[in-house]
Order: sequence, then structure tokens, then C-alpha cells
Amino acid sequence: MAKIVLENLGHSYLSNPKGEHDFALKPVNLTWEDGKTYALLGPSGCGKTTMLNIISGLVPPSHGRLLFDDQDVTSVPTSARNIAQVFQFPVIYSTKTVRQNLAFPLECRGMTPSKIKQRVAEVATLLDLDYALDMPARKLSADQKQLISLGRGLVREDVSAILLDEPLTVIDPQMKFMLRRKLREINRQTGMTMILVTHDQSEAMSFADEIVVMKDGLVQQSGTPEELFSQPQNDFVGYFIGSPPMNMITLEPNLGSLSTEAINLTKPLPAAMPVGNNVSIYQMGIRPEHIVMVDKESDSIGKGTIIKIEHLGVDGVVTLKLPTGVIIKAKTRKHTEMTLGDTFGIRVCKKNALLYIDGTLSSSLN
Amino acid sequence: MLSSKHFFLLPALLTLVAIILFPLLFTVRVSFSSWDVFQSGLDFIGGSNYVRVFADDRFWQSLQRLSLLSIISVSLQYTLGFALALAVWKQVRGGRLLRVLFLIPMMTTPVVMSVIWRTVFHESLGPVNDILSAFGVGPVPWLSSATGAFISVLIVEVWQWTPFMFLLLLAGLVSLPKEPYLAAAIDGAGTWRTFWQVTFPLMAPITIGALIIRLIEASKIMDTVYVLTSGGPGTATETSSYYIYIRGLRDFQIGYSAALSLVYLVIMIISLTIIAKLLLRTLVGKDE
Amino acid sequence: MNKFYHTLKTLFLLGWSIFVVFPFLWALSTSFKDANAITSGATYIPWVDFEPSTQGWTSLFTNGSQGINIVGPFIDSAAVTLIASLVSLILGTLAAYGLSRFEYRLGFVKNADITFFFISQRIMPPIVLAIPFFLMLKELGALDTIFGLVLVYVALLLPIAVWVMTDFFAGIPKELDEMAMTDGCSPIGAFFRVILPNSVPGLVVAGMFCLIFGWNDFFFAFTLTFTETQLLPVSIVSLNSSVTPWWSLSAFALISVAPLALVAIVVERYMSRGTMSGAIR
Amino acid sequence: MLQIDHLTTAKAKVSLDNVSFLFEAGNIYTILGRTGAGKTELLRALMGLNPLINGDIKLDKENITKRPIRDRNMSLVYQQFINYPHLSVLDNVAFPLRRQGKKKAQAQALASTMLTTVGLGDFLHRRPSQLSGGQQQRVALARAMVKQSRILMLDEPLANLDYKLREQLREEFPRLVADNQESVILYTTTEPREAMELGNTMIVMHDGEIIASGPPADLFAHPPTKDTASVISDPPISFISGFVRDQVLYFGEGQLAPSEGLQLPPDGPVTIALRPDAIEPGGAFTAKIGLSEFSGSQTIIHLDFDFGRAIMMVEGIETFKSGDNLSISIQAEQMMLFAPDGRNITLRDN
Repeated sequence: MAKIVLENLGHSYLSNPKGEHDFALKPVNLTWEDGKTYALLGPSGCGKTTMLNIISGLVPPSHGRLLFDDQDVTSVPTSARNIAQVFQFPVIYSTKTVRQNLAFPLECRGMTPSKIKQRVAEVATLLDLDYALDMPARKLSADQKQLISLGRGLVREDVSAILLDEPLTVIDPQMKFMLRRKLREINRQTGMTMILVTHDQSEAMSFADEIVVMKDGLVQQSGTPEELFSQPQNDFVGYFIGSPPMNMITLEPNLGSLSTEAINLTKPLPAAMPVGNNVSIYQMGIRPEHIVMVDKESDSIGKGTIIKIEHLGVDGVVTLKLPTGVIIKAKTRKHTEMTLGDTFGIRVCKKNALLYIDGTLSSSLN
Repeated sequence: MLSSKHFFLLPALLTLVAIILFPLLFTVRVSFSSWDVFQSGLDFIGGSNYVRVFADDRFWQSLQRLSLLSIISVSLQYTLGFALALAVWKQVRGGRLLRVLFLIPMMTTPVVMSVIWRTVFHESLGPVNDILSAFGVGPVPWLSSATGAFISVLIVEVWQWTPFMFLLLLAGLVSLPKEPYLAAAIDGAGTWRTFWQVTFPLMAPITIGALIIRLIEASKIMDTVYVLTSGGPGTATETSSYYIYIRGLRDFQIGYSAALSLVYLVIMIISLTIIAKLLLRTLVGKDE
Repeated sequence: MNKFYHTLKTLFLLGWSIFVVFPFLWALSTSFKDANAITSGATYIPWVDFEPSTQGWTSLFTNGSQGINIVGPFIDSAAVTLIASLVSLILGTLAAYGLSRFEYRLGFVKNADITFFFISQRIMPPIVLAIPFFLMLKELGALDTIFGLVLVYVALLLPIAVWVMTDFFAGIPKELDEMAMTDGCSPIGAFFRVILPNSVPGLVVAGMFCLIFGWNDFFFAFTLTFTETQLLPVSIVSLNSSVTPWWSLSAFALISVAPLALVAIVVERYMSRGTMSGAIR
Repeated sequence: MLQIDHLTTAKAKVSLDNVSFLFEAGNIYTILGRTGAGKTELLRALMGLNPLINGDIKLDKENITKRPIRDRNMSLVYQQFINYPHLSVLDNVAFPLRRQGKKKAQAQALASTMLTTVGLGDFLHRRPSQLSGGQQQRVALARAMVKQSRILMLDEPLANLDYKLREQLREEFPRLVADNQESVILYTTTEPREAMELGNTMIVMHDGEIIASGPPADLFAHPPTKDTASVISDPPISFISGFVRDQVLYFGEGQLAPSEGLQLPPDGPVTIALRPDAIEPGGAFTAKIGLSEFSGSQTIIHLDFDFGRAIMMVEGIETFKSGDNLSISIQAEQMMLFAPDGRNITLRDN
């Protein structure tokens, strides 16, 4: 087990990168602590797979260093890196039984049979695979095969981290929930660092202690799920984390402050920006979860009429049209009591209305 | 629906049946006749041709020889073909060129190449013995001794058909997924273990297909033998097909050769089916 | 260890390359020899070991006792192979598509049995068919003609086309034809408008195999043709059994083998791209 | 307008078992079910791709059970992004129009309009393989819609897309089919949220049968059977066995008297169903925290009771330590009861 440090780590598939655009992964500094769970999150082509391949040793990075417990492993081959990996499609040794699959990594390392037997038994119990130990591995279902892949990592005592490359893709939806819980429990019980690659923000949010949000090869923000949710550093993170995405309402600079007709909520104009500067775009970001709908007569910062109600089960998403035509979404559990055309007052706690200048969170003013 | 599905299948099926069915039925009929040089035409002599087949030692010996030859040559082709495919699978300098080069022998006409091989193996004027003599070996009676002739045929077969194995196996290798290899590297498996635990099992279906196809083709071997050794010396390299050819088209014992052909065909179908089943069971672990 | 493996691999590749090339080089060298050069034992390099002569090559284009004209057999060989390959490819592709997409049933006979029937034709030793073919073609008046040989070669090549194309079609998602049908195509229309344009790699591989096996057949050409129609393999063998002019033999062999070396380049391209994976299994 | 009666397909791993339904034009029907519930089989049977051993399909009173696929006036979008690989994006969409006999220019004009609607106006001359997954699925959608067929079927069209793309297309979908009045739209999915968001009518399938149908909100609030409740609940609904004796509900060591929110059935065994909103922190019951995870602004807490497992959802992001004990209350008005045969026997006063 180890601390993992990415030191100015970047990668370009071109031998001679000219500019930013030539990097599949733009240089980044990150530190991952031992024993925690991490998620690399982003749309396809964002560089998350490149980052994973660099950590696993499949791709040698063109820039920077990778450290495991302060040891430079940048040019160490995969087999010597002490990592384990679970792939999108289950990888098992099809000619072997479950027991032989689990024992394989230890056999390769020349461990004594008695020690192997003991480790395999321990891991099988942890994974609830005891009953299947003597079955041919190829006969198991996809989620059980994924557990075997995981188990081949867990039997080893030298593993620094387990990499999970979209491991839930081929799992039946109803099994996903269970497998995700199992992964968390194993992390708790073994203290093994886990790194999950995914495009699914809800999967990342529920799995990871810390999430790295990526886009176009650039790390957009890295932080706890709570930070990403309540303080998205830019409009992309606001969009990518949370469903529905963060509402972005454009503000007009006038008379020394930023405001909009739509909502009676002003922000002080940043001193450095002269009035009338048309280059910058000012936006207020509000999470749909943070919009409180109250009776239209009561005290509020604005009014909206319901133009759409989506039932999502326990929760619902309500789309509101403000008098100026601005459309925002609110998440509520009272959707069943609402009807189209109703008008509500809107309240937002001041700390939940964030100012973005040209898409970047302006932290000093919030 | 009915008509369109038949549009696809029927032309080929009818053509094949039309071309094959008459000869096959005719062969069955002829096998019950005594058609030969002296008595041409279809009479009926019952199963006496078949009785004769079972007492024909030369036929059974040729079958034994054929089995030995096919099994040895196909095993060699498979092993060498797999080794070659593995060697040029990953990037090698001049890989493209090597691949084309390794494919060429299967594109060449067996009888034509056998003509060349005959000159190569020529005992006094051929280059093989010339080169061997430089090492103080020989002269080796390549085509005039029983063992020499058998080995010559084997060498030519391996030269000609290893590329076919190479082709099928390399085509299989390039389409293998990457993940199992990364998993094996992570598990700490070395080259040897990776081959036996990952490559070989993944290649099992292709292996079976390739072995069966080659065994089928190898069992028909005749062109090479005809040109290279004419089945000799004596009957040392006489294969079943060649023996049937001698009986049928040289001695003109049409009736008897028809019976030989059919016995041979039945044996081939049965043994190839058994081999296919065995391979499936041992390599894929299929239970049915 | 790694270095050891690498050296072993290089040696193996080198050795095999020499083995593959050797007969060709020998034939090339021999084709420029004359009777003296040959009877004085094995020699290799022209000008150094022997005085080169072009008689081997010129004889191939000369008629009469001094030569064996290769042009006729070459054209006959090409005609038979191309026509038979084309017919087999067309019929085989249609049948393979049918077998991969529809269910056929005739008593206890099902798709798998029909496929096996096609492919099992390869098990049939040529000798089983030779005599009846002889009699059949004689009946049809097609003995010693290109037409007769094409007929026989179709029976020989059809199984290959069916084998390659069945596997290829199995790799094309069924949804593609279904989609064409929902978009208004008849089953036959779906095949021609959608499946066929997407089958080029399979067709190329199947076509190449047909060409190889057609061009290289000797036995049927040997038993079913005599003088009017003569294919390359047969004429070289007849050359072989006579006075054995090694120089002509070698030149002849090289010419007859050359066209298919081009095939090797095409096959390699498809193999490396991985497009053959669907075509061969 | 589309009437299906007793549709049954040959026994297989997944097969239809006596499925009947009446679909009305202008509606969007979402068909919800787990993998293997028979959703795809239903669509394929309607299309004529899977043979029926029994049943009739009637379109506008006309029996089309035996009609060839191409004359059925239906279109289908697959889960995999399938387009014609050899045709450009424009020709892909023009393909069905050309088969309808339209002139090339007219077909291409219509196709190009439809592609602009789905947001691919700039990609007309690309090959499908040069597009991203989301774009490929848009092409497939455009090809299905351009025909303006009576029945538009979408088989888990978003299942293979990235999370955010899925969200975006889900958002756009109502706009794309907004002016549809004459046709029936069938949309299958495994995700309850998607089914509830997109359909005016939700059909729940299980084991090859339709087990419930109706407006999504109603079905969610009052699932007629235990299976329905289980299929349409995400996060999963928790079932706990209990029994009623003398008008008191017993489960594990807990018990509950009837209240305004929940009346109790006569004595006998019952299954208690708890959705996350039926459990709230603070109260008489003690549970051990198994695991807590975040989902948007909420925290999902997996609870282990002495009588079973359940899930609770708390607004806001809070850290709960696994292994700790937590006192919770169970909201009778959110609780549902099911009879041993699976019927919903929840009775409330209002």
C-alpha cells in the first residue's frame, strides 16, 4: 500500500507536442493518500483512461514523474509496480477454476502452497466466493467474474492500489448497486487504495472519497464529493457533477454591482473589472437542489411559473420559467403536489449562489 | 419470405449437388462391379470388391503411412506456424516484408514446387548434398532410400503448408484483446506462463479450426508424392490417394478402386470427426 | 534472459526465411544454366560459378521441339481459375448469407448440417471423383475443355467460399439486415444494398483462397484434360517426366508461381488489419 | 390504434407470455423492466423480427400479424449504435425515404432537415464511424423518425451512452417528438427515472409479461404488486417480512399500530416495503450503519436492522460512520404493505 504522487505528470501521444492541444493529458500535480478511494471522472476522450494507463504502466508518460511512496516508478514496468486492475470486461483465466484464478498471482511470485491456500481462503470469504471456489471460472456471471479479477489483486499483500476501469459497465443494473457497495466494504475492511475510472457522476460521487474531474486532457477540479457539489470551480464541473446540472443565470454589470432582472440577488462587481467591460461573462450558478420553492405571496427573491414537472420517483425535477424568460430547474420532493402553470416564489440561501466570471468560480466574492 | 431464403441457398446447393451427386452415386454403383481393363461396364458382383479391400495389405499400409505423414507434418506445421506468428506478431523490424515472405509458399503450386524440390534433393547434382558435403556429411540418398524419401516429402509439406497455419494463427493473434495480457503482467506472469494461460486458451478455437482444416487437406496428399517420389522407392511414400490412383487410373481397376475410395472416405470422415471432438474437449473444455 | 529470447527469435526468423527463399533462389539460378553447368554438379552464382545462359527463359516462348510454349497454358490456367473462382464466390456468398441468416429445415437436416455438407466436400479425396467426373464430362462432351474444368473446380472451390463467408457473415450484426428491412428493403434487397457493400474484406479473403486453391490444383487438370486445354501444373509435370531440361523447368516454375506472390501481398494486408478475424475462425 | 392480443413467443430464456395491450396514437409509452424482462422481445415481435407462436397485432383495426417487416410502417432504434457503415450520415437518413420511392433530391432534403433537428446539420457528409457514440445514436434516431411511421420504437436507446450524454438526450427527447400526434412511441429502459421522466404511460414488464401500466406518478405512488414496486424503485426498495395480529403490525422487534396514514389488514403475514423516504433520522428504532454514500445533494445510508436491510436518504451531505448505531423512525404514511401473493394491500384513510 502506498501514497501515490503525480508530479507534473502529462502525456502527449505525439513525439514533439507543439502546444496545449497536443496533450492527451496536460501536466498535473496530484497526491493520493493511502487507503482512500478515488475516482477519475469525465466524458469519453477526457484523458482519464490515459491517466489510468500511466499509473498502471501501460503508457510511459512523456512528461513528469509518478511516485509510489516517494519512489520514482515512472519507468518501472507494469509487473513490478505492485498494482492490481479490474477491467471493463471481466478478465479471467478461462481454463482455471476460481480457486486457481485467485492463486495464480501468488504462484507467479513463488509463494509456498500453504501460504497460498490461506490467502485464497481469506479472500474468497471476503468476496463471498467460497461456494464457487471449485467451479470453472468461465461459468460464473459477469459480476462474479469482476469479483475474481478484484480477488486476484486482493490476494497479494504487496498491492499499492487497485485500479478499476469502468468495472460496472457490463453488470446488470440491479447488480450494480450491490457490487458498488461490496467495493466500498472491501476498501473499508482492507484499507486498500482504489482508483475508479468512470463517466458516471453518480457512481463517482457514491464511490469515492475524492474525485478528479477531467475534460479535454485537463484536470478541472479535484476534491471531495461535497466540494465538487457545493463549490464547483468552473461551469464544466457545475454541469458535470449533479443531475440536473447547475443552473447558470447571466448577470448584467451595472452601477457597481452585478444583478439580473430575473432574480433579485446582487453580487458586488469585482473591483478589477471596469464597468462596461463586454469581454467578461458574469454568471450566477445555483444548484437545482438549493432552490427552495415557497408560496408566491411570501417573501422571495423572484417568481417562477412551472412549465414542466418530471417525476423521478421519490424526487422530482420542476422546470420554472421566470418572468424574464430565464428557465431554471429545481429539485424537490413536493413535486406530486404541484401542477403545471402554478407560480411559486423562489428562495436561495446566499451562500449557495455562486459567482462565475467567464466560467470560473470567483471565490473572493462568494 | 419462403422464396427469398431459397434464393440465397438453392443456387449453390443445387450446383454442388448436381456436380457431386452423380459422381458419388456412380462411384457407389461402380464399387459393386468388376469394371476393369478386360471387362468394361457395369455388371454386379456384390460386395466382393469390399472383401478384397479388407485383405489388401498394401492399402492398409498406405493408410498407416498417410496417418503418420499427416499427423507428423500437421504437428510440425502447427508448431512452426505458431512460433512464426508469435515471432512477427509484435512489431519487428521488416515485419511486413517477413509476413509476405512467410505467406508465399502456400501460394505456390505444389506440383510445380515439387519439380524444383526434386532438383534440390537430387543426389549428385542438387544443392542439399553439395552443402552437406561441405560439412562432411553425405551423400544422403534423399529420394532413393525409404527414410530419405519420407523425410523429403515431410520437408516439402512443411515448407508448403506451414504458411497456411501461420496465416490463420497470425490473423487470430492480431485480433486478440489487450486486457488479458495486461492482467497477466499485473499478476506477475512471465512470458511462459502468459503464453500458456492467456494466449493458448484464447487461441484454442482457431487452433482447432486450423488443425482440422490442415488434417483434411493433408489427408489428400498426392501431388507432391506423385512428382517427388512417385510413391517410391518401392511403396515407401505411397499414400492412400496415390495407391487408389494407381489401382484406378494406372491399372484401370475401376470397380476395385471405387470400393477403395469409398472405404477410404468413410474412414476419413469417421476419424476426422473423432479428432475434431477430441480437440474440442481437450482444448476448449466443451462437454458436448 | 530477454536478450537470449531475442537472439533465439532473430535466429529462428532468419533460418526460416532462408528455408522459404532457398528453392526460389535455386530455381532462379538454375534457370540461367545450360546443360554443362547443370551436369557439373551444384553451382550457385552466375558468372562466378557458371556462365549464364538465357535458353531456359527463351524456350518458354518458343514453339516446337526446342521449346515449350507457356503462353497457352498460362491463359488456360488463368481462365479456368478466374471463372471458377468468380462463380464459386457468387454462389458461395449467397449460400453463406442464407445459412447465416435464415433457418432451413428439410426433415432432420438443419442449417448446421447443410453447412457441414458444403464444407465436407473438402474431405472428399479427388480420386473418389476423378473417374466419375471423367465419364460425366465425356457424356457432356466437356472433356478437355475449359468449361468442363470450370465445372469441376466450382465443386472444389465452393466449399472454401462458403466456409470463409459463413464465418464472415456471422461477424456482421444481424441488426444491420433487420434495420434494412424495417427501412423498407426486401430480404434480398437488404443483402444487396446493405450487407454486400460491407462485405468487401470477407469477399477479398474468400476470393484469394479460391484463386490459390484453383490455380494450384493439379490432379483434376491432369486427369480431365489432354491436349486442347492444358493448365500450367500439368504442362510442367509433363516436362518433368521427359528429358528433364532443368533450366526450362526452373524458369517455367518461377513464371507459374509469380502471379500468386501478388496475392500474398493482398492477403498480408487484410491479415494485419485484423479484418480477417471475422473471416477466419 | 395499435392493438396487441395474447402475444406469445416460443419458450426461450426470455419469451413473451400472453401479452395484450392497446396503444393510442400521440402517446409515449415507456416500457420499464429489468434485463431479461421481455422488453426487447416485445418490440421485436411487433416488428416481425421474432416469430410469434400465438397472438395478433392489429394496426388501425387491420391485422398485420403476418405482414412482411418492410410493409409494417414501423421503425426501430437499437441499443447499439447501428447505422449503415458504408453510407454517409446524409445517405443513412435518406435510405428509408429512397426505399419509399422518393426521388434522391427530395429524400436528401428531408433527411438533411431531420439531421438539423437532431443537431447534426454540420456532419452530413461524414461516415457514421467518424462520429462519437452520442452522435451515432442521433443519426439512428433521425433515420427512424424521418420515415414518419405509425410506430416508433426505441430499444434502450441511451443505455450505451455516457452519463451526461444520456442526461442531455433525455432532456432533448420530448422536443424531438413534440409534434408527433399520429404515431405511437414505445421506449424501453431499465431505469425507472428515465421511464418516469419520458413517458405519459409507463408499462412495467417482468418475466415476459406486462404486470402494470398507467401514468408514471400513479404507478410509483401505488404499485399494484410487489414485483412492480421492486422494478420501479431506484434506489432499491427494501422489503421486510412481518405479520399483523390484533391490528398491530409486527416486524422483528418493532411494532406499529394503525394510524391515519396507514390502516392495517386482517391478521396474517405481510411484506413491508420501505422506500428511502419512509425512513427518517431520529426515533424509536435502532439501526447499524452499513455504508453511506453521496448522491447529488443527498446522502444515501445503508442500514442494517435486526429485521433486515433498508436504505435511507437524507437531504444534504453528511458523513455517517459505518458501524455506528443510528436511531431512526419509520413513516407509516410512506410505508407500503403487500400480501403474501404480492398484491398491494396498503390502505390509507384519505
